[in-house]
Amino acid sequence: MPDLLEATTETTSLSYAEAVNAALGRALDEIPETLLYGEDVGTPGGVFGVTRGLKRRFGDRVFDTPISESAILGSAVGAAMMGRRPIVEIMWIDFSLVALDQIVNQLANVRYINRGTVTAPVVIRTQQGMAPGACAQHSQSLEALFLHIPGVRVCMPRTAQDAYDVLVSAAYSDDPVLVIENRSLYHLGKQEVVVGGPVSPIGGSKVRREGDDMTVVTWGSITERVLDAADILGAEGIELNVIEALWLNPFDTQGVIDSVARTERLLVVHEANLTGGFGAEVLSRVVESGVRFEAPPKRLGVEDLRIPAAPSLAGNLAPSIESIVRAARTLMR
Amino acid sequence: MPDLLEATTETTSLSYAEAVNAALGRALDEIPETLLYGEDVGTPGGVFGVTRGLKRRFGDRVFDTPISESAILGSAVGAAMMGRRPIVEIMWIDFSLVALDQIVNQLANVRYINRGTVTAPVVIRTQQGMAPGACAQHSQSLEALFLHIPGVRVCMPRTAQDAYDVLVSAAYSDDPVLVIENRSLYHLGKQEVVVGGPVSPIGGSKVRREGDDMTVVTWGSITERVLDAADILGAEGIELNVIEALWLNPFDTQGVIDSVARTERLLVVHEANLTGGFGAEVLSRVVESGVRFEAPPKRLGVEDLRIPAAPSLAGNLAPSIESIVRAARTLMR
Amino acid sequence: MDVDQLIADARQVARLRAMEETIKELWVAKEVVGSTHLDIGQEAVPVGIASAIRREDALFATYRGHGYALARGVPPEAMMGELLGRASGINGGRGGSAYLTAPEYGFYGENSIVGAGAPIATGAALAGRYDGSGRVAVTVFGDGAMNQGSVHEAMNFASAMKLPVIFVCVNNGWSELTPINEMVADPELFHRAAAYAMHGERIDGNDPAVVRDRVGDLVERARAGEGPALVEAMTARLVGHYIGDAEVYRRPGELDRANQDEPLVRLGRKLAEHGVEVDVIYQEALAEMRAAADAALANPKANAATAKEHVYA
Amino acid sequence: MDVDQLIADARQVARLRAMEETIKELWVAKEVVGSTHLDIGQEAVPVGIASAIRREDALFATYRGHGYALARGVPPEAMMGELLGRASGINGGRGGSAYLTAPEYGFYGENSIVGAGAPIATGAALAGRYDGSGRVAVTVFGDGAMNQGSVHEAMNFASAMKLPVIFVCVNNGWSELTPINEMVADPELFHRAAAYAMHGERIDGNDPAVVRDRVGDLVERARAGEGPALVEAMTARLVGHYIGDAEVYRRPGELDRANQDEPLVRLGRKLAEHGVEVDVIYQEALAEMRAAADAALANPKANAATAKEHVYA
Ligand SMILES: Cc1ncc(C[n+]2csc(CCOP(=O)(O)OP(=O)(O)O)c2C)c(N)n1
Ligand SMILES: Cc1ncc(C[n+]2csc(CCOP(=O)(O)OP(=O)(O)O)c2C)c(N)n1
Ligand SMILES: [Mg+2]
Ligand SMILES: [Mg+2]
Repeated sequence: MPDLLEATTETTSLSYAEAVNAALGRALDEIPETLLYGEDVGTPGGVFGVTRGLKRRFGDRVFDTPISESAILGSAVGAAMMGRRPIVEIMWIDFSLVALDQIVNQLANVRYINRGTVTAPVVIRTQQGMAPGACAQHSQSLEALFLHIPGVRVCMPRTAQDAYDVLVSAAYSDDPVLVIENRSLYHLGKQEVVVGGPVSPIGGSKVRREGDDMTVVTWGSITERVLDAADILGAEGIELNVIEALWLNPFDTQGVIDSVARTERLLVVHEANLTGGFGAEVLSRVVESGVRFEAPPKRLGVEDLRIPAAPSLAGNLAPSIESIVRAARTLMR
Repeated sequence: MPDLLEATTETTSLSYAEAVNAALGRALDEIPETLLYGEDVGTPGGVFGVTRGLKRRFGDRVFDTPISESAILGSAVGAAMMGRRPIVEIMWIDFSLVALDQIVNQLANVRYINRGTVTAPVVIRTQQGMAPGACAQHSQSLEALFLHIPGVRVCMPRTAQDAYDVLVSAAYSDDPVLVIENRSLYHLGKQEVVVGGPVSPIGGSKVRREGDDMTVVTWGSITERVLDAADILGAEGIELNVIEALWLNPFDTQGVIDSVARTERLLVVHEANLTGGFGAEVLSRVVESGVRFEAPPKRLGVEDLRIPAAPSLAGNLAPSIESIVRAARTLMR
Repeated sequence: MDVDQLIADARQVARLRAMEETIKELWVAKEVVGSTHLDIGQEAVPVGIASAIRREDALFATYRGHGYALARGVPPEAMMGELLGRASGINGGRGGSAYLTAPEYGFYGENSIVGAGAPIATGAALAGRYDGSGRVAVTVFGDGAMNQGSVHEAMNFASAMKLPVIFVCVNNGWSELTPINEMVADPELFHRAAAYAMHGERIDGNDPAVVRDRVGDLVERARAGEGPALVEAMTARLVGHYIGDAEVYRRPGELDRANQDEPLVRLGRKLAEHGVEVDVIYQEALAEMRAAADAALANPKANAATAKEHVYA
Repeated sequence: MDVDQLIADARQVARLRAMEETIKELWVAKEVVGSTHLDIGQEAVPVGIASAIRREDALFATYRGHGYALARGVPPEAMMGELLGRASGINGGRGGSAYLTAPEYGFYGENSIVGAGAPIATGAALAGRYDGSGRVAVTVFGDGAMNQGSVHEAMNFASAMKLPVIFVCVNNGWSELTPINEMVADPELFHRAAAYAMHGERIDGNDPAVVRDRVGDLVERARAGEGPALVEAMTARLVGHYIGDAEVYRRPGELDRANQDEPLVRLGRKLAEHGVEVDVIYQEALAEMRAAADAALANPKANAATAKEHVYA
């Protein structure tokens, strides 16, 4: 990591998409080895407009590719082994499944087999999540698949600031990093974002609300619902300690355990399917630590379903503000 | 499911590979819609010899394919939608990653989108696990990936009898089923196997050892080590209740909870990586049930690693008899 | 050509067009939500194919597949219902715009994963080997899909096994926002058929009669056991990749010629020679589709309580 | 041809052969464990390629890749150590027989996933666009790999971007236990290059000089910016797919001609004309490899305590 501690910072008003764009621009600017490519990423500026203007600014280092996820990911592995630092886009996390080999069997092994002498610092940007009308092939939350794969870091930013920060950290990291964004967040409106400044190492979580009654661990866009639920519960005198796990690998296990040690209650909320979701891992780590519980910990997620397109069908499948409130109340009993 | 309750049974001496072969032969024999195909599966009888003789017996319904996992799996989905019942082989579970889309985004959705009017009863046979000298791309235990995918059943037989039984059940099931075998078990020697007889519905676990002191849940070949550890602990007066989860989806949650309600201790042991492994799911379900624990439950698995080829490096990465004994003793304190 | 056939084709093209235009209106009105990909300008392909294949044949399309379903015979109201998330939709709202399916009409579905339908169609053809149906499978995908590994695997598999699959590549020049010609070294995509010793040809994809004739020939050839084929149907997408696409990537005037060459305008010119006004046909179709939309809108939304059914047997 | 060159080629082919034979002995002795794929009979390909490329070029192979590493310059003892699971192995035992790598020698590794090396090599070539190295990437895979989606994607990607990648398909007639000719409609696999508007040719894969000349030409052509190429090198695997393969799938006498046409026998015939005995060269090579094996065996096994290092930075 270069000495950027003295880099100047600036606060500016950016949408989530613009914050991602700013981070990409910074990486391309500061790290000459950075490449940026993927389907529609170059000239058109991305199907969600996230990479707009970057090709004009950085020329050949930013380009479009065929619809060939294995070639995109595989070439990123090869280019990284030769010293480039590719940032590639997989337009939807669902599409990673046509080329998962290149992540799991290839990318994740490079450093290990080479005992660190050759590495593959690839950043894979993707996005996931439900959205009204989206079909079963465009709605999955698949972070758990990647979190079972040693060798690949995973993060899931929700705020514009976090989107900027994690991507800059990822670009500077020597580990492969999967950054899971969310298309519903890209154009929600402007937020104040501090750009520039020192590069944080990867990892870490954020306490979004202080509280002593219950620890709630969550990540991704559903954090909004957790915070809304926390407001409702706060009005009832139930104070949640809401931890947003910005980084899922590495995961801030100690931060969560410390919180539960205080609250003695744990709720984990995610948008992914419940069975085999990362919530199980969080719950297990805390329970294994031997910390005391006042009530059995609990997970909320989608109840192991394919996702239907119709909003009336899909609308209530992910944890809602109400279901979070209900679960929390039950835990308090 | 046809009326086979009166089918005659026979006890015979079979290796695990032969038991799989017998189940395949039975499916091809009894269910005219069955097809059997994959790389080297037909004429050569499979790279592990598992499908030997079936092409000769069943002709065109058994055949070899190009090295094209997407075409193998995708064609199985299409053929199944038209009324066939394909049993296809993916030679190593690691190779499923070049074509995971066809399982997760395609196969798993057929019944759901069609509201049951069209289904895709595909059986995918594969095998996994560590073996001396096997490289990082041929050593993974990836069941957790599939267990996070609603719509696909998953089982993992260890004994020759179970290999026969689960495969027959899978062939008769109207759900897609992933059968995860283990190449280390194929040719270990003969076991008594009851063939023929009624077809069990999918699902279920087996209590391999009765005991009151601790519940141990495990699956796959590592069950052998758990049972060896149980012998050692038994000699010390620690009696393990060993549950082998033959079927992981559907999982016998209630059976495990009932056992823990009695033993008040839980250890889950698997060969997969610890983080995000299905052990987390098992632990979470039991803990969420609110059952009482005398000691915090615990998981054992590989410590989140890529798998090196050298036996001296890989030999001690999966839970060993010793590490299981140690973990159990710690839980008893 | 026979004027009755011209009229029949125009009617079908008009129905597909009117359905898409109606869907667009519903989308603008926020009744249809989410990514919606219209086939406007490309209707000759589904119309031609649907009139070339038999009841027992299996048709597979992409997210841009509303017209394929309609051409196969799915009632407009069931289509509209599906896009509107109604219980009365062809899949009760589960498929939606981009993943609907209608096996009872020989339409084995849209697919929202680029290229994924090709291996599945290959399996449908494979099944025909055993079930005596004589089925031919037709799988339709875009130019961009030619670069996806699964399409390659499917073509080789089908050709090595001589399976009756017709691979129809609808070349509209664009893969989302990127021109196909920059993503391949040889833009004549049908040349790739030779890699699999498979018949390949490029056809005018804006004329339903051409599509019917050529696809029909190849379908019957495949049915006769002579193996698969690749057809590259040249056409243009006259609208955005999805509704709402700002189309910033278009060169100025890019669509001028295409707008004169599109199936409905072309059929209109031919019909005019016979004194038939295509606009009358179109207005009729539009009325049909708007009525279907109204009927669908009057139906109840898909019932949330049913969302968890049918994951397993 | 110059006798010195013949001798040099024979020496390299003999070294690769002797290494494989020694590995086989070690496997029978249970010193090497697990799936081990020998390149016996196919050595002219690695020898020819390695002598055609430059230091800065990047070579990628498959699990049948021991010879590629050796030809690139990896010391025999480091190879043996790797297969024997020694700390002194080129990857300290982490790669093993089927996944070893030696970037410091321009060998970017074996790969045990069929076809997966092709996109990675494409990325190595892509990197050359930016780093001024002039690097050409050469990726080697088998006939069976031609049917894998990732190889298709890599070829299209490389050709569309005119990247300097040479795709070398080693056609030994078999994909594990299945004959390639039954898995494709056109067994002349180099024809597939045309699908990508890429140069393709079939060459004699049993003659190091032919391989060197043809691959050399294409490598320099690629380096000059004229894009990728596909070379189909015809050869025969004289042994099982892996050690222990019973080879039940062979037709009787199948290898009779191949045994007369294999690189070492061929070179032996040519050298005999110059009065040089190839067996002397082979015995020398065998002595070198056995000494390397002995040296490796004397080294300590890879230390279990290190197994958890280097998963992350
Ligand atoms: C495997 C995969 N990669 C990427 C996408 C995103 N995507 C959806 S449509 C599309 C463009 C497809 O272009 P083409 O095949 O020409 O079809 P068209 O949209 O023009 O009909 C892309 C890249 C996807 N759905 N699936
Ligand atoms: C994706 C994938 N599918 C299947 C396999 C199993 N497999 C290993 S080698 C092989 C045959 C490859 O044949 P070919 O490409 O001709 O190479 P050869 O072994 O003849 O050198 C197969 C099917 C694999 N390793 N990876
Ligand atoms: Mg297109
Ligand atoms: Mg071969």
